[in-house]
Amino acid sequence: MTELIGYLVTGLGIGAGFALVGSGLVVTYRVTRVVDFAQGGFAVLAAMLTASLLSAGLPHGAAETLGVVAGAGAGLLVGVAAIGRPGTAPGASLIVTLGLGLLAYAVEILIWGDQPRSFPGLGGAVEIAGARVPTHYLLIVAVTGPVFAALAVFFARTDLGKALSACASNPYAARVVGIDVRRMGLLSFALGGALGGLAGVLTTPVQQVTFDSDVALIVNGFAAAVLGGLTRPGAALAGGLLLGVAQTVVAGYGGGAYRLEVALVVLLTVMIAQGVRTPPAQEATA
Amino acid sequence: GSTDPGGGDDPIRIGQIVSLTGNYSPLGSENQKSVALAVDRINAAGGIGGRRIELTVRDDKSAPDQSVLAFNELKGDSDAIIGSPFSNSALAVIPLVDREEIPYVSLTPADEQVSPVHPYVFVVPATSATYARAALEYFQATGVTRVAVAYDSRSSYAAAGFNGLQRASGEYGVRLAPTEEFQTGATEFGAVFSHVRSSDAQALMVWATGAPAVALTKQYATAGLDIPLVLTGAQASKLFLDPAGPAAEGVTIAHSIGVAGAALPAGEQKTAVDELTTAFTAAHGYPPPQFAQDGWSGVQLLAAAIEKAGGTDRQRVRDALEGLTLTTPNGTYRYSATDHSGLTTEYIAISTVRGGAFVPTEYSAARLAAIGGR
Amino acid sequence: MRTIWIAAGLLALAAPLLLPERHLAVYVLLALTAAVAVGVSMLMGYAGQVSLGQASFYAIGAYAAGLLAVHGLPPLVGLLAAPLVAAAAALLVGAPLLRLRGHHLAFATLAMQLILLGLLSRGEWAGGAIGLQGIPRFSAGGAELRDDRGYAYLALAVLASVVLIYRNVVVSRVGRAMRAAATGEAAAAACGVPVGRYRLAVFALSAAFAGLAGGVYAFYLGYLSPGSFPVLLSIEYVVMAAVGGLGTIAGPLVGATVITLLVQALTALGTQPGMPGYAPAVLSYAVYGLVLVVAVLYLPRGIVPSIHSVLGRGKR
Amino acid sequence: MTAGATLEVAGLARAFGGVYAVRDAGLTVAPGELRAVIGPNGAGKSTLFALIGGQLTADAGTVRLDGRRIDRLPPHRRAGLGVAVVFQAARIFADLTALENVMVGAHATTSAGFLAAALRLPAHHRQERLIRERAADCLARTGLAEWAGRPARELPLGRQRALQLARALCGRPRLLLLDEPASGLRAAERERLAELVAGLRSEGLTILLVEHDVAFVMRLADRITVLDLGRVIADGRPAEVRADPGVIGAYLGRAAA
Amino acid sequence: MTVLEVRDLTVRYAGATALDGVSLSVAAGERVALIGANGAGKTTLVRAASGLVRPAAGTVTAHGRLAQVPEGREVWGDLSVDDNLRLGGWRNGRRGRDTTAIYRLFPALAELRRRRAGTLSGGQQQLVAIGRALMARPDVLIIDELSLGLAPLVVEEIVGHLRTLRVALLLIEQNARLALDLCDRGYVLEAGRVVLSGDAAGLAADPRVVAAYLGGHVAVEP
Ligand SMILES: Nc1ncnc2c1ncn2[C@@H]1O[C@H](COP(=O)(O)OP(=O)(O)OP(=O)(O)O)[C@@H](O)[C@H]1O
Ligand SMILES: Nc1ncnc2c1ncn2[C@@H]1O[C@H](COP(=O)(O)OP(=O)(O)OP(=O)(O)O)[C@@H](O)[C@H]1O
Ligand SMILES: CC(C)C[C@H](N)C(=O)O
Ligand SMILES: [Mg+2]
Ligand SMILES: [Mg+2]
Repeated sequence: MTELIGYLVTGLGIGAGFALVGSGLVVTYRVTRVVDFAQGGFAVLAAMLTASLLSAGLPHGAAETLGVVAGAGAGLLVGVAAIGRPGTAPGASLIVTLGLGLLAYAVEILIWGDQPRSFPGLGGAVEIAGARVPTHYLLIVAVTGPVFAALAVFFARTDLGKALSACASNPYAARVVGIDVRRMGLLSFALGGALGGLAGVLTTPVQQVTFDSDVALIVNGFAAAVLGGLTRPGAALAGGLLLGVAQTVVAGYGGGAYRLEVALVVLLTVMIAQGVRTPPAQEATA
Repeated sequence: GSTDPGGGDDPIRIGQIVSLTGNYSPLGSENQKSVALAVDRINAAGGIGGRRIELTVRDDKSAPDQSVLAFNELKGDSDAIIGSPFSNSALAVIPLVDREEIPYVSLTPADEQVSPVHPYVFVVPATSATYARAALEYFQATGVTRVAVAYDSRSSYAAAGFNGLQRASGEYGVRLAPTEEFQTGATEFGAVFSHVRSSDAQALMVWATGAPAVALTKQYATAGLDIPLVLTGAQASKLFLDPAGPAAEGVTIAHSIGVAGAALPAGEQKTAVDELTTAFTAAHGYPPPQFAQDGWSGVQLLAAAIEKAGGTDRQRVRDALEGLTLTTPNGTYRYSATDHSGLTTEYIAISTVRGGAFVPTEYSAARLAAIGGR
Repeated sequence: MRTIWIAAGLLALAAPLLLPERHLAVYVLLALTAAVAVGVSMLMGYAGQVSLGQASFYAIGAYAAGLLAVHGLPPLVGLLAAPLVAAAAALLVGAPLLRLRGHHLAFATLAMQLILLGLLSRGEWAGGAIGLQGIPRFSAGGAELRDDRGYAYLALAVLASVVLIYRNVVVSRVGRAMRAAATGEAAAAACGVPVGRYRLAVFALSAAFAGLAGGVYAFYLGYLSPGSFPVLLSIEYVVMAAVGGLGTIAGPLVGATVITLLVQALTALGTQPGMPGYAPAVLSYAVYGLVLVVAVLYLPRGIVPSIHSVLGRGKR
Repeated sequence: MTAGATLEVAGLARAFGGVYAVRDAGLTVAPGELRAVIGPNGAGKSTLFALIGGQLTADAGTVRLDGRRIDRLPPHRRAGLGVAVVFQAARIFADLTALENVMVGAHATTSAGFLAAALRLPAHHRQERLIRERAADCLARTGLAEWAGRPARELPLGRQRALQLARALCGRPRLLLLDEPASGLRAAERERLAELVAGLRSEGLTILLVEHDVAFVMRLADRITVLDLGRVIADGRPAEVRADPGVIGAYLGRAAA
Repeated sequence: MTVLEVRDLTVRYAGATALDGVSLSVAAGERVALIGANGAGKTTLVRAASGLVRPAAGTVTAHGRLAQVPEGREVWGDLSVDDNLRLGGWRNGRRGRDTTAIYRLFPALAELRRRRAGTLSGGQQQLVAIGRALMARPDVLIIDELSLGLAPLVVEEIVGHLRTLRVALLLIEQNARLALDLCDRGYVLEAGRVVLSGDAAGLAADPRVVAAYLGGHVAVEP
């Protein structure tokens, strides 16, 4: 029982990390229909920068914040390239983000080299119902919760959030009513960059970053986000947590070698079950 | 390939297949730096038998088929080839090495390269099985009989190491339990720790390369387990120490003796280590990691064999390698017709990390003191 | 148009004789890559399905051929089995996965590949993480293919048959139906197109293409491991198809060629003597990345359609 | 053309999130009859069509074609039995040419498969010729011959609607469902459409027509069924329906006056 | 005062000329009909007027706020009816996004306010599109296909509303008789050129218009 609680809590911790990476994807996709494959790169960039700033003597908090801001800035730059040219199709933009992700490798290697880095987070462990959980996971959960709540409120309750969603739902109509679709898109890229940066800054202390860590980040983030069709932050959170908990529980009961596979199968099953409820040929009739 | 046994002005052409991009680039870049460094030094000292070494480098992008491409490009005009740090890349070219009959010095430890013996393939790092045996010797000597093992089931290095432990543990009276598998991408190891906690294991040995080893170490520090954490040569460098930070303090690591050069008695072995350490530190500003020792040693082995063969005739170089005894920073190699890996457990030291440095354990300190070289 | 195809065909036929031996490996791998990219292009450009896991079928074909050959069956049997096993695997996983659409499907195929890699690296029967060694060279009727030239022609034959089938299918009744279903599933179904079955059939056909190429790969390399089929490989196929131009026959061929040769050139350049240590990485990432960005922004529909419109014939 | 089919719909119901879009709807259409279905926006007309065409499945009730139950069949099987649909929104295959769009319409009545295509078997060539001829006929019949080679996305709205009809006809249907075929058409096109529909009916095809252009409906329909809130509220000859006060109040308004 | 002025407008799509030197104007409070066969270029004109396609030549000048009901409705299927309406007032700032007036105008929409617009029937969506355009509180309202998919009763109602609104209107409508009845002036577009223009009554009586546009179509019988 104690063990199970331990697995659940740590599962929520790593799941929250996945969800956070996914949230950046969701925000950008929801507004532009572009899957931003540079998303993992924002996390890497923010983490690398934070590590450098910390070792240069900047206090915690300030360094992390600057990392996140850098993520937002990088997001904006990627956005300019990916959707700045009018008429770039989402598929083409996706490849642009892929290309920029590679370009980022070069920049990161030039600045930070190809060796792994990390920086300390919250140290120590706490006991929860007898289970030891590294404290840092609780920090990840504690940040992720409010971030997702804020995202949900932002998209569901504010006109700006709705206008952002309208851009992807029907860009033509958005332009008709005077929404600047390109500006909104850039905003979403910046926001996505910030969220990606936050993910990197929060998860690195329990792991490490290398310039190419973005691949693992994006795979997990994509897995989390896709559960809600890449458009629903809430579903991305659910997806991330499901993925995280499935992994720790599977590992806990002896399937460490297959933890990712089992988690993916669980996620796929949920998705297929969802998909079956809305059969393809039965779209809206109007 | 054409060879010129007589010497003359023809350069000696060595090809290097190395992972400069992709997953294994952190290893490959160290390989490459040290190979280049060794070559430069030999050339600066007048080459081998008056012939300069000309190095041609090809990136395998951490991918086996790219390694084959690189091999095909190099084989025509190379007298010998130094191989990739990625085991899969190395294994992919071995059939080609067999066919082309070109001396091939591998910088990755997978046992499959040397058992069975391939006539032209020689391995530089101690193999995974050798590491496993060295760890078992250490456990036996320190009275540890129950060892928990966790390994990255996706890494061929780790899988081979685990197999090596399993095969030999009986000989050393060590019981392996629990045995845990994880994946290269794993970021959280609570389950491993919780299984170990509820066992009677006296040590936890972990086989992994790169990211998972760092994450595991960091979490181990807060896991509240008070048995030693034992890692392998893949962690014997700043590639591990830097990202792991304070969490690495107190961790036990089995590594090549070169990493613990300071503890060696004066002698040929120490000289070999110091030579690399001085040169590498001067060139790159930090002490040579394990992967740099491998690259450097690889060049030295080849150079010695070419010298001994009196030229670059491929078969004669191969024969020379097979009979070679040479001390490099990694230890004294004794290649033979049946042993193309050359190193024994003698050249693996067991250290603990203290103050960010590898400090030999008592057990190792005694053994190191006995190493002279050759 | 026709003349370009004939010229390209002749060039492909002559190249193995003209190229120096050491460059033939590039030729072989390029032809195999192109064959996989053709399948991806068919899926994406004509059937509207994105696969981020196409390398799994490449791997399945390779392992099928490799395992059969290692266990003593004639290599020819292995090679013929490769596309069949890959297609069968596609049917098996496709039945549930193809209920998904768009990005869900893209993710599902990616997950499929990760799962496959996991199974392979844990499967003793497949050589595990260390891989499958000792695959014999390809032989048929007593003649063994030893040198790269032979493999170059084998790979070319595979590519040619894949392209031919691809073209024939695309411009046929079923091809039209699948293109229709890609833009309007409900309308296609209302026309009598069994959309689900067709999606599955196209998926299996593209898997067969990849599997066949994988079979040749197995014999050519003689060694297989899960690490040889990373997810990035799958993404690269998608990039090749897109850069070459979706919805065209020549697109995947051009895309595969351009990208493979670019990568090769960058590798060669980055490892020139005198380049700084970071040059290979920085060059190949930066230039490859930039070329992708620029190509996509300035040739948004891909190379082949852009050439077409420059030549003033907008039609395929 | 093959003879029209009998359509019998009974007790048909379909709800969305608890609200019925179609509820206990029933109607019988004789072979060769042109039946109009009218009713306010949101009355359930398109939903009814979707239930017949198979785009939606019914919660309750039956749909029979010549006595055979088709309500559980997937849409492509219904198409195979001769049900053709012209959707309310122009659902064309935007990337295909106009000719190709229409050729897809022949799918249900042809059979060359993947193997025939991949290997270019004689069956492939034979059918390809047949399909092409039929499609060209249908294009000509709907006045689209000059657009044959243009990608469908470039056709103006009116032409896209015509293209949907041509595509439906290419499948040689026995029951044709037309959902607002005249919307967006100008007088001249509307006239041409009316003549075409009248022609199809005189060939014996069974037709179900939804249309808000009352004049168009009155002129063409043999009988009219009126839906409101998912139920049939009236059914009869055009003149009867037009005079029905319930229908006037719910739908026709001044148009009936 | 002119609120919309189109001068010598030429628009081309990939080579084909859709509009060829079209000029027209709409004065404040005036209702203007734009009549033309399918494919004449009416929608193209609307797109150019709202800056959604770039003209090859000519100018469009709007004095004041311009809103449009696009052809094909173009609602946001994923958003609720209420959100669709609110965003219609995007340019007006927060306070300009109150939707109550629209629900008063179209009570049918009030019941649907929480529904996702994508699930509405065709006619219901058309109401949303009109309501959304009115939310902008425009000086000129362009409607591309007013009655498309609407039940006769609803058309009647909307036309009634439009008569009372004091907004300038550029109306494209399949039912030319209805359009000319509602509007003050009209233009006839053929193959991308204005071939006739004048006051509505005059056009309705012009034999060329009667023959080509008023002929068969008698949706609203007098
Ligand atoms: N997918 C759906 N989800 C929820 N409600 C739906 C869905 N499809 C249709 N409806 C509702 O069902 C009712 C009937 O819709 P339907 O499209 O059948 O109307 P209709 O009679 O064709 O109207 P119109 O004349 O405006 O086209 C409407 O209230 C509509 O909003
Ligand atoms: N995206 C496009 N690409 C190419 N041609 C186009 C495009 N859109 C419209 N056209 C062409 O421009 C011309 C004018 O089209 P437009 O849609 O403006 O006509 P319309 O008068 O609105 O017709 P309708 O009454 O059918 O709505 C048509 O010939 C059409 O084929
Ligand atoms: C760290 C190294 C010893 C790892 C090894 N080269 C491998 O291929 O996995
Ligand atoms: Mg309808
Ligand atoms: Mg129009």
